[in-house]
Amino acid sequence: MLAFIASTVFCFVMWLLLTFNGNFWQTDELVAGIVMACIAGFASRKILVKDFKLANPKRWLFILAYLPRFFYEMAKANFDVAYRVLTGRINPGIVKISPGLKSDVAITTLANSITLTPGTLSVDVDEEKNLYIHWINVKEEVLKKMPRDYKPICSNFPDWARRIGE
Amino acid sequence: MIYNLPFLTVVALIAIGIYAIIFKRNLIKIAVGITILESGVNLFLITLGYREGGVAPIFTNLPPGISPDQIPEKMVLPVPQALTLTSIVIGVAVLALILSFTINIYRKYGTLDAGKIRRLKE
Amino acid sequence: MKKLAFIAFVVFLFFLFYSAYEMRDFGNPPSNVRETFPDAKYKVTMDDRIIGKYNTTTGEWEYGAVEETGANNVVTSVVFDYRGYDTLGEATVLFTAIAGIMLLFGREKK
Amino acid sequence: MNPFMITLVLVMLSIAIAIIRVLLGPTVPDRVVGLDTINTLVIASMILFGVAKEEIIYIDVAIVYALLSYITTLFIAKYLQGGKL
Amino acid sequence: MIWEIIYILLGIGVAFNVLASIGLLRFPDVYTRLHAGTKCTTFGSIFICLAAMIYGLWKWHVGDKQMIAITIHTFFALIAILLTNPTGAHAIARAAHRSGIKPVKAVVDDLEGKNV
Amino acid sequence: MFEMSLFEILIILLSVFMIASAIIAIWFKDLLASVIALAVMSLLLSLYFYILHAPDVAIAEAGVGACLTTAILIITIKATKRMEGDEE
Amino acid sequence: MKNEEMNEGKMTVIVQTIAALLFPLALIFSFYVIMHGHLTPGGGFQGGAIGASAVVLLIVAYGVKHVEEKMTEGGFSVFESLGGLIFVVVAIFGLFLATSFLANFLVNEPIFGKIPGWGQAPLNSGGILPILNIAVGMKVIGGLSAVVLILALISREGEEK
Repeated sequence: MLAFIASTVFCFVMWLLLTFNGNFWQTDELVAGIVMACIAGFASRKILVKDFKLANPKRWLFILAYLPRFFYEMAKANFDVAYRVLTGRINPGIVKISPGLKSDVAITTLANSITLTPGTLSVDVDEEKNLYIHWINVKEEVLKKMPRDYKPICSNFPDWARRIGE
Repeated sequence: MIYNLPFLTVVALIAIGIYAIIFKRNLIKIAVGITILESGVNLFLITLGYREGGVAPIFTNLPPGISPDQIPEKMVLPVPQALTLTSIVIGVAVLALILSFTINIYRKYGTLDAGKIRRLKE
Repeated sequence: MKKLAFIAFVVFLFFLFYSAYEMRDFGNPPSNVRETFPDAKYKVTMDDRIIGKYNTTTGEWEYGAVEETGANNVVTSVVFDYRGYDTLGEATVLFTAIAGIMLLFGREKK
Repeated sequence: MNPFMITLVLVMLSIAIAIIRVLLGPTVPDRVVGLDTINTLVIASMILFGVAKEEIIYIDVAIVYALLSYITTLFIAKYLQGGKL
Repeated sequence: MIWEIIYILLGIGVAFNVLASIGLLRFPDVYTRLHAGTKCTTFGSIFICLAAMIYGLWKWHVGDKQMIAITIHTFFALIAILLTNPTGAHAIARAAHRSGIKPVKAVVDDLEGKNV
Repeated sequence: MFEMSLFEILIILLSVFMIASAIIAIWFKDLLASVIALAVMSLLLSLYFYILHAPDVAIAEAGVGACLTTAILIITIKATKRMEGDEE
Repeated sequence: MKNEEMNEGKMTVIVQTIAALLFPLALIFSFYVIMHGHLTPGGGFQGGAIGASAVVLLIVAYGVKHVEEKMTEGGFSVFESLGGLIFVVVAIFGLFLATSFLANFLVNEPIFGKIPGWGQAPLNSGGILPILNIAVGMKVIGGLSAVVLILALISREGEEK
């Protein structure tokens, strides 16, 4: 029941955003929105809502604080790729890191952030939630010890993902 | 203005589709050819209805340059669009039917070659 | 047999290109709204009749899809109102396709 | 002259290069990468054309593509990685 | 003033898009091509969407009330791009590795032999 | 005036791309690559509809061509076999 | 290591999470397109195709078996037939209440039949067009989802043999 209400609220907010056209919403739009959001929320209640961790407003603040840093890393990533496109200097490899994250949301956030940040691309994830990363510029000091240190690969994104998702 | 290049595009698409239907022997390739042919026909209908410098035939949120006075000569023709709309959904239904028959033929004869299937029947 | 098919294909291709060459110019559909619309009503093509005309002095629609069906999207009013039978036939085709697939594979499942 | 239209033509040129990758790509994943790139570029060009013509209602098409084009990629990836559907 | 901002944003966006396709052409194997294709097109599309959003906001500010819808709908498209693009890249990379494509010139491959 | 000529350039480029991807789709022996080229063609066809001011048809082509056609074709290839031509 | 999971046909946890987030988004967008079919580009066909694509997204991310436990193709077929029934019933109402089959009998009536002016329009305009849109939308969602579901099931059964 709580899951149904949560997904309905999500769908209704999406409907309101989609139908906004400069003025306040008319009554017919609101009524149709509530009906449609109920149907969509009923259809997606078991898939969308697995736990209520993201209902905590603290996590939303973390996401907001995370966005500027993420965007900065992304800009750096693009100049990195531009450099490599123009010079063709690559030194690739696939490395394994163990960030120690448990929840699905956290590992998804981490993997998608890794894909969009400098020189890294998440290739696979196994059952213990270890990530396999294709790294375009492998540094020598990481290769020495086997449980890899994730600091040089994806600076402190696992900490952010832990704060957001767990 | 570009004389009638979109019609030539339509002709090229239809020719490619018919080439695939006639000369290819793989059934899935024939289905791909049918899809291309259908795309060409859809594009032909839409191209017939295009009017130079027109807007879409929708009165909600028109662009600011259009005044109500000049509407009938500023709009793209709506009837070909409606026909195309019907055609697209029919196309995907027919494609699904073709492909399900293809799966069935493969199960029965073990091949996708149109010529061999005809020979197996005798 | 294959040679015959090839000859037929080339003839058909020639026919297609010739028809594309003889086609009217792109972007000028044959409708002369401004001259014929207010006076001679029967000369107007179907599309102009459907798009209609807006009377700026009274602020209302004179004729056309918006006045007759009340929908702002002319394509939807063509699909469901003027050409409603087409849509019914399309729904029948969809239903028949699904019925065909279910007849083909229905026994096999389970 | 509208800056959005000029940008649109430039984006079309990069679509051309991606089509060359679809043509050349030695393996199927290479071609899928080209398809994925073309997806994003087409979304961008749809937004650009809608803004250039100031048609608000046109942006909906771009949303549809942004939501759905990913399913094609997933299907091909699922075929390639083997296993059952 | 507003047009200069839009010019700069559009310039950055189209530069990264062209760069992405050039990288797609130049890199040697599928993983590095994914680097170019995913990162650069996402980044370029973000800037193009930002230009569109700023244009809509400016029109709204000037007095065209309904143009705010351009901003919101473009924002939707942007969110969808940001969610789907890296996930698609991940799916392709995983499928490529499972179908047996080795990374070219790899110095290390931890994933090798772990699957299939 | 210059904008109209940009529009013409757009239409010419799109026509060339569509014909190229259709030829690619017919030419490949690998059916999976052929389906990918077909998806590219459907994408460009939707963009063509879009710039010819038919957003209704563009949405329909987007929804059908972006996932349903490719999904059905790939399911069929998975149920049958991948390569054209030589028999097993 | 992951053989059981591969047999179930699931993709990785990242794809599943994003699919779970995108499914309600695609569904609500599909309803938006269907409901606003007479105002903005869209309508029954387009919204139905988008909704069916949302179901296809679930099929590809979670596997056919997992989806088939929740919604069977018989259910989709019933849904589709319901849409067709609504369409025909509304059309026959036009025959009885107004002049002909499929006549737009609700236009100019107080609830649904407002004729919009220039520019913006309310949602409750268009006579019977919104109802027909919803009917066709149900039909297309049910039909195309059922097609893809049946084909995927058949492909899977064929591999097991």
